[in-house]
Amino acid sequence: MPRSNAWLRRALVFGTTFALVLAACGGSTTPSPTTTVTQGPGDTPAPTEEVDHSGGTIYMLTAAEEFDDIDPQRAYTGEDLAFFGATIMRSLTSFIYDPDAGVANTLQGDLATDTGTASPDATSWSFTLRDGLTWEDGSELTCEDVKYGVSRTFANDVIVNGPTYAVQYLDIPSNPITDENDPKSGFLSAYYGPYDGTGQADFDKAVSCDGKTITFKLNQPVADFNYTVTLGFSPVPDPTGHPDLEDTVEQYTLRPWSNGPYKIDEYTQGNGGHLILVRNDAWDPASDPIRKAYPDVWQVDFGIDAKVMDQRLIASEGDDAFAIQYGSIQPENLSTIFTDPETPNADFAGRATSDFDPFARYYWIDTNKVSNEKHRQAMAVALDRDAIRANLGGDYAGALGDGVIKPNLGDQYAETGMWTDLFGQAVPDTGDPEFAKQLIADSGEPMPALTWDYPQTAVRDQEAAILVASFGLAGITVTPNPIPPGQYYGIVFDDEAAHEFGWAGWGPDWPNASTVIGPLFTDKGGWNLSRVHDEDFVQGVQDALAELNHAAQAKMWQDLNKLAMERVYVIPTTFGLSQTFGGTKVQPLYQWAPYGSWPYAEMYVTP
Amino acid sequence: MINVEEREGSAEPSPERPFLSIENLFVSFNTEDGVVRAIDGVSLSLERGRTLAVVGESGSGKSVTAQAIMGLVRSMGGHVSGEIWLDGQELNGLQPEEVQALRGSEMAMIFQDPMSSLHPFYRVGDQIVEAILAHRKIGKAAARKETLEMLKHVGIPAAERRIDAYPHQLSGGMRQRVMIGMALINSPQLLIADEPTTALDVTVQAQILELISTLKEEFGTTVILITHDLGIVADVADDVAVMYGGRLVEVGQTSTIYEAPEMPYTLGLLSSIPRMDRELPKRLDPIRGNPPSPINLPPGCVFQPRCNYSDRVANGACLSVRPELLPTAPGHLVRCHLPAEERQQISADVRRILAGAQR
Amino acid sequence: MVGRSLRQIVWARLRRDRIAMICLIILILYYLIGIVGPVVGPALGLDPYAFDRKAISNTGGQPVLPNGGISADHPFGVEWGTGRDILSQLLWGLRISLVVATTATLLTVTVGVVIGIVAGYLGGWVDLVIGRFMDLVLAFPFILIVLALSNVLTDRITDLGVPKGNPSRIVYLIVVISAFGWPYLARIVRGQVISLREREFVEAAVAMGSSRRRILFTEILPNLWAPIIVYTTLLLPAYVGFEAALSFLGVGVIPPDTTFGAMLANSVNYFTKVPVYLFIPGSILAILVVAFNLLGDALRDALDPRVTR
Amino acid sequence: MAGYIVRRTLGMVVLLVLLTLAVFVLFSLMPADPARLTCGKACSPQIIENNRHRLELDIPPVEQYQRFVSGIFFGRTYLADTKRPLECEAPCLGYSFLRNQEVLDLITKAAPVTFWLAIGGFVTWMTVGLVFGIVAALKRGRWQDRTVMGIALVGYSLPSFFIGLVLYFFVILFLHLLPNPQWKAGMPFKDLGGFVQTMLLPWITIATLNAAFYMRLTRNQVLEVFGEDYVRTARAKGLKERTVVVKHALRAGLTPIVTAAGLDLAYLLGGAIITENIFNLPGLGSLAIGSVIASDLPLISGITLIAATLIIVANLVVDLLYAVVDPRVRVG
Repeated sequence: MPRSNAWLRRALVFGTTFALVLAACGGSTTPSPTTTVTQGPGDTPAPTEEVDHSGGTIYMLTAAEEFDDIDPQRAYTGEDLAFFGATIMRSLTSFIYDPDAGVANTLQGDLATDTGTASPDATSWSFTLRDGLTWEDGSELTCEDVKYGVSRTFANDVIVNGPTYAVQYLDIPSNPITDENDPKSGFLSAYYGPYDGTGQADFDKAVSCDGKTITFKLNQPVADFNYTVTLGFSPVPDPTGHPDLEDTVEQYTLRPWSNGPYKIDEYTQGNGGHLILVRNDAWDPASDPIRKAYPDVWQVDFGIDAKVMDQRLIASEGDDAFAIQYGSIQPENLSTIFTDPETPNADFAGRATSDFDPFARYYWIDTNKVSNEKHRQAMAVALDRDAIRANLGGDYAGALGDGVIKPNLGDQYAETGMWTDLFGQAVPDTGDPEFAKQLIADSGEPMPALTWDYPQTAVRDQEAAILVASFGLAGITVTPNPIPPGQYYGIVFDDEAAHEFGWAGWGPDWPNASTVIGPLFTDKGGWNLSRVHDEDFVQGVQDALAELNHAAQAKMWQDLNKLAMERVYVIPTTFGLSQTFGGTKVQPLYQWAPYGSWPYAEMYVTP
Repeated sequence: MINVEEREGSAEPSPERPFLSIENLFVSFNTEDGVVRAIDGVSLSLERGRTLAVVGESGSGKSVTAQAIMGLVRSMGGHVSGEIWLDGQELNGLQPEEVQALRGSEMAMIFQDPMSSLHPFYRVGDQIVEAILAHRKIGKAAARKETLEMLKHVGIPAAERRIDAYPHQLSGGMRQRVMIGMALINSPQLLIADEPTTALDVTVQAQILELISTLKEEFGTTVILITHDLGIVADVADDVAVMYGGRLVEVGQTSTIYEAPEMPYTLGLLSSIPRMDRELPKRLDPIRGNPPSPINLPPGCVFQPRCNYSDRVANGACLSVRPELLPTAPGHLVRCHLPAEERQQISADVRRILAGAQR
Repeated sequence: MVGRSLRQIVWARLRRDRIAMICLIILILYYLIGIVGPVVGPALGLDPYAFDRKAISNTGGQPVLPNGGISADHPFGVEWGTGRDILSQLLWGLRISLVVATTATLLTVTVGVVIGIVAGYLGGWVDLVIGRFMDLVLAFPFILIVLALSNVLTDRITDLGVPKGNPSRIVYLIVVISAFGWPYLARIVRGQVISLREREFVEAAVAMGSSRRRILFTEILPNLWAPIIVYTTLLLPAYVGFEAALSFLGVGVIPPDTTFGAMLANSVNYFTKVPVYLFIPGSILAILVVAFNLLGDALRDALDPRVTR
Repeated sequence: MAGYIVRRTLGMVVLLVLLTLAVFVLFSLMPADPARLTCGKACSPQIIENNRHRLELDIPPVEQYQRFVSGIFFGRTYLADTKRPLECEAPCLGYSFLRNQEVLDLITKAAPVTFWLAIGGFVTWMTVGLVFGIVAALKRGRWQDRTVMGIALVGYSLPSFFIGLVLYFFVILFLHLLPNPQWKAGMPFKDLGGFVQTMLLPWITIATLNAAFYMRLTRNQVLEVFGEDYVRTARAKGLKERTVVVKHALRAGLTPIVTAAGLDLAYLLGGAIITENIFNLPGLGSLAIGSVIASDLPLISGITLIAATLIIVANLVVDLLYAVVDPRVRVG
């Protein structure tokens, strides 16, 4: 999932610091099994003590002006997926709520009774819906609704931004129209989605409903498809089944219909705006073993300056006592709230978390604009990663990264040796200007002048300064190009607008490197900021995806990760910790591993 | 400042005192550049019903003298000392309110620029009415009627319409007529006209002066006419007082000043009167240079730096000794070091040259 | 002749005004520092770009020493997170702020005066057109426009051959600030010209049949420069603050360079932690602006003969 | 007078037409391609084409402008040729495809906040400015004058964003004297107390600079008119000093300030942008910033149009007022 644009969005307005949350650190989390643990409804961990936590309002303070997307098929931002998944958008399967990353990364049935059944060759998956599933108007949530929801992903002319695994995996022919001048050629497959309707038959073949059981036919074996359905496969009321629950297409992202314990009461975007969720009376707890639904109301307050947010939560007065941070602590406040990167101060014990999140942070390098591999290596070598880490909070920012696969992906992670021997000699954390100069010399051509795109925040302005200085030592000239955070991805994905390299963050959509290597380095993946068009590499990814033996697959991901680093498709910066905190009267406050988010489904307010 | 005894002493009007008499008047302003002695010991008196012309270049202190009489100097932040007797009443010692009561009723003033002197926001009629109501308890209607009469009187055509006009809608001459009307509306004893014609076209100037003198006859007003232009004085004024550098330098009856001026400065003023019928001869140039800065006046005779004849005075007295204002003939006072005969000689020569130029 | 003597009087008055003199000296100092600082700075070991890892903590990135790391090497402390020298940043930042404010002021004044005179003196439809145009310019919520157009116009400026990055951005700032600033001065000048046009001496000159240009330059201009100078002294500090506001909104110079505005905006992050960050640039800016304003007042008093103390 | 009103009103209409044109031209050269921005990550040139069509960027600019203007008067329909046309009733300032709402709705929702912010600020700075300015002028050179001018200088010398931030951090976050500003729908009529608590600091922030400016302006104006000839005339008439000051001096002296005030309304949205962002008020300023950051062209131009129109109208009103007070203007 892309790092939330929303979190970055307000940065320009306030030009203030904004700490990034990064991927987890060397082996410090228990490896998460990607093998499916089938889990019954009962097995979810119950709250420790049996008091009733119901009631109250939990406030979420965010610097964002609005949510990127609330539409089930568009939402793709980690924190958003976690929040809406826990409140209004149930998915076929979802993750367990537990402070322990290993447990939390385990799958369980949600709308589905279990985590699904695969055909032996894993090219067909089926899920059976629970009883008593309803929409907020009380009408029944049917298999058709799930199917309709999935179908919307194919209408990529209007349903944008969301995950596209449905298009990638479902067994539907690719779009016959290839003539670039024909707008229709813009559709990702032969099925143009429910609004256009073209290719509906193909879709119906691929996704079929039999009573409460929905079956997906895939174009390739996908061992962990039941993880895939955790995002982008959530149901939307099928117009034929629910005439009064209209799919308003564009506007649907403002007011999606709920099938969870809450529903949208008010949504005002912008500074001073709110999203207010109130109880959805139609929701039947019996149909939902996962969501505790303690508070009566969730209120998200938009456009709150990050530094103000910190101060308010530190004070934790009035309603702020019931508030949680939708973002992360500013570096300058870390030492106030924590004694060291593991332990909060006494005053903040139990309400501040410093933990690993799923996100890798790196600089993508456009391999077309900087085509010379030696040049890219020189860039990697010249960078003073130590200074950058210090700027992000030093130890609080975690350790330095050596790839895009993080240790908390368990056996799929292996050291790439990027900083030890990958380029022929060890590279110090502070960078090695001389070595960089030598690499440039070896390249046989002069180093091009570079421009670094980044979503502007005060901290990243300082990062830019470090970048300029450390590259300067190696004789590489860099011009920083700050971009309003809200526009950042829109611009850097535009081949004309994007420059040589830039900032980015990425986390796996589920604990499998297939959701890292694929998206980042192949066009099909959709997050290919490095503009890698390498047939062999694509083939490698294909092979890895097709590999059903987990161990073998893991090894293949390791190698691809290493290859990518050797060619310096990206410069990994830090495998980081992320720190965030809440008011004195919200519990439980821990970082939920799957999305590096709060455990929304089991949070409550204390008197 | 006047001390108490003198004020008491001046309480009962002394019969022999003329209608207006100024006794060694001093006016000074504190500016960032130092103390400006605008008026330095002026004394003069004026009989009721006569017209005195105070002549001098700008900065000679003539306007300040007028404003001192009107009691306007204090509101401008100036310091006044000396005595001003108007109709047996000493003004300088009065409380601001008392002077205010006299202003516009006992004594009135006409200013140089009628445009800027009339308030741009109010109708001219209302501005005159305001002047009436400031001093007399009569109804608005009556006041307006009176105003209309006055406007007609000062020769404003279609007064019924003009009474509701705004200043900017009137011509310069009209405005000045309005000013005069406003000044005379409470039939004051003393009328001070400060350069009443300077801002007006030459054609209008004559009319305004004409108007002033006729009205003067009518109302029996005493007039002080302040001007820099000796030319307009002849037909209007009975007496002339020439000022220079905050002092009187020559005082006398109009005829005297014209026929037998003795102060070189007065001669200069006379010869610089523009006339249609003559070229100014090369041989005599009117006053050269600029008036002295009131902050640091030259020692000795204030006029000396510009005087053509100071070298004729023995042992350079002009440079060191301040000359006194001394009588040279009955009712004719002159402030000059030159011996009387010498002065009359020079005066005669100059007037011959002027007369010659006339032919 | 008149001009010189007036200038002498003004200068005499200014010299007698102690406050004005102090302000003048302060301002001269600011400009000297702005010009000389970055030149001699490196010789004194000042470098706004060099980051000093030793000066900042490894846990949290805060300066190791108290008060923002004030020390012998860093008299004003170091930047949180990078350890860059604040003093150096101020020196370099001051230069940029001054360049922007001063150039923008000059540009504004030139445009404003010329257009104001044209409108006021020619009058008629020219005045009408210019007047409406000024209304239009003034009607725009300029901060919004400045933000909205910053990227595209900066690129345009770069296309025009101005070096990429900060040079272009600085030019943009100057242009855009002046573009919205001139109408105010133009209005003032226009008013002055119109009132002057009515004055006797101009009428006289016209009567004497002197040419328009002559009247403009000999009669009107000399009487304009007093209000212009005063306005300028008020405009400059306003622009310093305005530039600060813009960089607070993110339309400023880009790293590694910085300005007062950027430093002020960031300093507020550390309000509770390192008040020094806020205090130093804040007071430096305040002094600058106050000095300008006081000098402006003094000048106005000195130029206005009517005013006496 | 009537002629004057007609003339100025016509002038205003012309101005408004020019305005729509200026706004359109200004933003048709905006950097980020809006079609690209709403495209998402899995983007292809074709999708951009589709979006360009949705946003009606695929028609010639002249026609775009026509639709833009006619939309304002007669409303317009987006995507008329698709299955899901979007109706936008008149006055239609456009449709924000990023927020999926009509621009006008967004603006009307935000307007009250800015309105109350502006009114409060305006009243604050005018009263403070005029009162203190007059006092300073009448007490020229005395301690009252010095104090007032001193205050004015301080207010003058710091950028408003700085004052605002410091106020917020110090008064609210540090001393906890006021609760966090939070605008609720229905303010101020609902929850007047909360309204005042929320707006107090914003008002101060937005008023400080102008208050300082108006203190000085007023002071100088008043001193100016005291030197005028007609004030001397008023004295010569023998009017009471009070009458002279109030009726003759002040009325003339303060009139130009009214005009200046009208002009400064122009700056208000600018000030509001900063203030609203600092205090997190959901007003036009915040909306504007948001629209800029997202380069939501329809929204930006909508806001600009509204803001500019308000200012132009305000200017007209002020000029007419001025004409009522100062007869000289009517002819000019």
